[in-house]
Amino acid sequence: MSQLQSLTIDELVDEFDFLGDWESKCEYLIDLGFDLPEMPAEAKIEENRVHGCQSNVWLTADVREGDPPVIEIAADSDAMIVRGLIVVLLALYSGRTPREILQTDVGAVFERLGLDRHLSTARKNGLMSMVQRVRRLAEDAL
Amino acid sequence: MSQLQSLTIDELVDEFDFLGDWESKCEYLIDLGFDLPEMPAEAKIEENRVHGCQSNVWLTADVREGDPPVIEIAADSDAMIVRGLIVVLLALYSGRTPREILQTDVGAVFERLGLDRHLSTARKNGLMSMVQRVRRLAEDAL
Amino acid sequence: MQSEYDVEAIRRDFPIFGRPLEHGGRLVYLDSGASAQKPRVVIDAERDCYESWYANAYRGVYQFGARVSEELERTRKAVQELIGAAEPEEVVFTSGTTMSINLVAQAWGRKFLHAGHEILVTEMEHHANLVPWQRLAHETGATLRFIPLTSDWRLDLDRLDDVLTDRTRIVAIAEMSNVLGTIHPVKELARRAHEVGAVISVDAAQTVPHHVVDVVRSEIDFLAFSGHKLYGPSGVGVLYGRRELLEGMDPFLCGGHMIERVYRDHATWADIPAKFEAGTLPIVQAIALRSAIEYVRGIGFSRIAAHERRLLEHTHRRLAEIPGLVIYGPAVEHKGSIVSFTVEKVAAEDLAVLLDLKGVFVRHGHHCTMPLHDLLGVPATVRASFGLYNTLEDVDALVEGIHYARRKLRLE
Amino acid sequence: MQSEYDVEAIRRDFPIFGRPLEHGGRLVYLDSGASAQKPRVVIDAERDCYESWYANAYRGVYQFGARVSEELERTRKAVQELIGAAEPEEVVFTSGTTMSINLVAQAWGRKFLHAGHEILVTEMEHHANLVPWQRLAHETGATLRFIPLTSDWRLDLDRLDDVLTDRTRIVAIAEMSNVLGTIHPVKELARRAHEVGAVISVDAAQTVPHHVVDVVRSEIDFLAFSGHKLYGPSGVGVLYGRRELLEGMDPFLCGGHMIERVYRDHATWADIPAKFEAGTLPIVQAIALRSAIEYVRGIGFSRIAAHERRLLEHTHRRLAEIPGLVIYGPAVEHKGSIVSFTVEKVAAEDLAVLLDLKGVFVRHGHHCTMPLHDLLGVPATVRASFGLYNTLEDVDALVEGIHYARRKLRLE
Ligand SMILES: Cc1ncc(COP(=O)(O)O)c(C=O)c1O
Ligand SMILES: Cc1ncc(COP(=O)(O)O)c(C=O)c1O
Repeated sequence: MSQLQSLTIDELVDEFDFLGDWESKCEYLIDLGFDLPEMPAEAKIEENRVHGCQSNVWLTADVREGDPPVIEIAADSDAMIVRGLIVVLLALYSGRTPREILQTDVGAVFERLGLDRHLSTARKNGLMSMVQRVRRLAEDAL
Repeated sequence: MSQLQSLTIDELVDEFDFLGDWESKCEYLIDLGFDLPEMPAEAKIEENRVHGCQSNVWLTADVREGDPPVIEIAADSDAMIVRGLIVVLLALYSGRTPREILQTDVGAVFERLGLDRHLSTARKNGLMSMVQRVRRLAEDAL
Repeated sequence: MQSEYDVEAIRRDFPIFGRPLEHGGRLVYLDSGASAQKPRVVIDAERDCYESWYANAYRGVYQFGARVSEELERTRKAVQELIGAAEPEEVVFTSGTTMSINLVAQAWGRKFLHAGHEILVTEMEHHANLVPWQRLAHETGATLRFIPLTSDWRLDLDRLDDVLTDRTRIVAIAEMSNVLGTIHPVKELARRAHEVGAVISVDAAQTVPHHVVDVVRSEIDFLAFSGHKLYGPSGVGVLYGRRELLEGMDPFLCGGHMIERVYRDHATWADIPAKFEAGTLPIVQAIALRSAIEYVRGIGFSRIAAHERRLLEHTHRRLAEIPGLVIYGPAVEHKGSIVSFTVEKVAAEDLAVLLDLKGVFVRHGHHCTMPLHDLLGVPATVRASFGLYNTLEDVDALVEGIHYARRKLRLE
Repeated sequence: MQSEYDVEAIRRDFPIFGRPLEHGGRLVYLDSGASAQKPRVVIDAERDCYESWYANAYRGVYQFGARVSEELERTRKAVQELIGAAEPEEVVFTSGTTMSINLVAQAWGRKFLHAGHEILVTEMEHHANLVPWQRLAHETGATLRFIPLTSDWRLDLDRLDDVLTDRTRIVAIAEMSNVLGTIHPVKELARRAHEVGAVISVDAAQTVPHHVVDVVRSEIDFLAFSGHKLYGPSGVGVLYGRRELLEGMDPFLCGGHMIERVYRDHATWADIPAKFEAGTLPIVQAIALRSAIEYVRGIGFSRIAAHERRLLEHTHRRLAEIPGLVIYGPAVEHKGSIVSFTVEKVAAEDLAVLLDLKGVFVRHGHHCTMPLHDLLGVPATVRASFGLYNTLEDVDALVEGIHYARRKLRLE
């Protein structure tokens, strides 16, 4: 997890650039997915379910007090490729302040990663459901 | 009318063969239509209306007693081309015995006349409504 | 800066105008009000999909499936822009105007209408915008009322208050009559409807091919049109509905895709627009509809309208030559490019058949407006309706054709 | 005397198999159960109509209008022959299976069902053949009941009498499950249904592309299918109904063409099939559907069925190699050419995505059968479904792809 946490979006962009085609990117997402720690079973409850995804996805977010407070995110899925996408989202959002989260243009990031063209509308909707949930939590924490 | 009554189907077939294309046939049908006597206004009542035609069509049939009895048909329409088709029907049906009427294959005649290819489905349905009515009257008169 | 309207160049975009008729001669197609011809880009868009990346929509993650879903969503956006909707989710794909209107009548009407409520229509509606409301009235106990007309076949807005009251729940009207060509002031009707708390449902089947439509600016609540009259494929149509209204409605068709969760004995519904898009859509047709929209917008509605206005004026002028010819509908400045008429002593059917012999394709009959024809006092009219590809020569051919018919019918 | 089944020659009839995939490689299309690819004759039929004689149907006397109407009627006859109907008038064109079933549920069901009546379905129905009946039950007070299943996913006919009683008004069932592939004995079900005075409505979406259907011989009352699964265009479907039933029903959509006479406040209905064909049909799609029917019948159902049986057997055999792979459904002899499965420790979505990378197009998810997946106890399955153009190599590519996915998911 600590290794993952240290992955920045810039590093991910570099890596994806290097990989080139969708097949390699997809395989890399799966590798990333393997590195994501599993959520404890007791967190995989209906309340934490993100709807609108094709697979099961759970997501929790906690506010770590501080000045300013930052948001810690955990998420999981039964699909490995979704876990890989969760790693990307964590790199974007986790440990950030609510304001930083609300200022992040996730669409632009996925474009830089070259993922937007390869994610189906349904997948994008699923991703956006996760993003919406994170943003709502950030708004509440403002 | 007497001139019309004497038109036989064979004569019509010859004439249509001679005319050749649809335009000439169509113009000839209209000419035939002009020769059809008008029905008296009092016969143009709802009861005599033939449904399923694109224009107004009225049709009456009377049984002329005799041995065997024959059926006399009168019909009219506000469309001249339909009047022309009525002339063809009269040549087929009027003054015939019920049995003759029921034995007539009107589809084959329209094929011989080369009209079947040029009559739209709607028009054919209209014609068939007239034919149905004549056949029903013939059945009743059997 | 607008370039010349080069109608001959436009005609070359439509393969059908490049084919000779069976017996020779030039195709004079004057039935675009019933259905429009298709430009090459539309035909090619369908073929390209079938030949290169066809799959069902919203179902597969694989490349073709994803592509089809994305193309559908691009069309949804294109429709949104075409009609000025606020969001793409307010655009529902249907099989045509008829289905769109039935959807509103059943999914909105059966939920919100009761005895004592009133539905306001006109006597010049196409059956598609009349019979569904008749049935809804019978089903709910609501009453159908009619906006009074002026003697020149426009709405008599001075008497609108007689029929538009706080009992009115919906005003359902075609923006342009498919027989008289009358164009109604839907923006004003929308305002007046909203003042009494009613919604307005606009049948734009005849409008969308000719004019800019803007549902937000005109405050239209529901709007229906068909792809096939907009130079697009047959088999696809659109229902626009304001988000709030669509969200409040029941579904119409039930089946796949329109659900959120299905249990053994009940189901919950998906968000709009999926809630109204049960089953496999007319996928390829919806995708090719975008090509039609882009084609029409590429030419530009103001240029199309100006061209069609010229055609209309020329038609009115030239038809005036013909003895016994009566045009039904208001003056040119109040109508779109449709001209319905009768010729004294000439049955509509004879005229249509004889015009066909000369390659002039018009429609005759009641044009799915029997109550209007009862008002007009004629069983049938002949209708010439224009599209962006028609020419002044087409009009002249119509006039020549009518003279020919009159000669054959021994009137000249 | 049957010639060899030359699948490579057949593939050449489908332009899409002649195109390389974006990243190279061969298209392995295993989603024909969702929608089938189109042979050239179908694509050309649509184009020919648009380019040479397009017009609206049932409206114009002019050459194109007459031609279009005639072509539509020829398709109606082709459908009649395809399904063994007694008369062409019993064939109604719709926008697809979903609409056909909704039509029966609403236009027949709302008229004839009441509280106390029962609707009999199965738990393996596609949402299109479940949700409309759920809604009808809610609307009428009728009860939805389910035919018991055996442990190998067939109907438990020994227990049919428990649920098929004199309260049953309609048995609504898909002849072939779109997930399990199970083929049900509809002829026997029809007989049993008729014995208790019920009608039977068959969802033949998955049957018609693969087997001979004969509504008269099987005594089927209603039958629905979609053109797009039968190698025809998207946007068109069929409802067959026995004349007597169709005549007794209310209309479904209201609008043009489905009327006999329209007055200001009510209307009378046209004869069947027009009564159910309101508005402009998916004209060109219906016409091209005939080309699809002729194409499939030209190859011959017995040869298609034999070929698909070989594919199915090969698939079952080869999938058995894969550790942790579970196929849902009965043994090969009781099913059609659909194989749904899960692989232990492999999410359906991952498998579908990874197969896509190898050009193998399958579907994953609940396939519009959520109650069935609740029974199966899995949220999603992966489905491979075959068409007449699939090859044994397609099956091998699927197996290779699954191995690849398992490797990437560190299971091999
Ligand atoms: C068994 C079954 N019924 C109904 C349908 C719905 O067909 P359509 O989406 O063409 O309306 C399908 C196809 O998805 C199916 O497989
Ligand atoms: C004003 C109007 N409304 C509705 C319709 C019905 O459209 P469609 O047949 O495409 O459903 C038409 C076309 O005939 C029309 O002109």
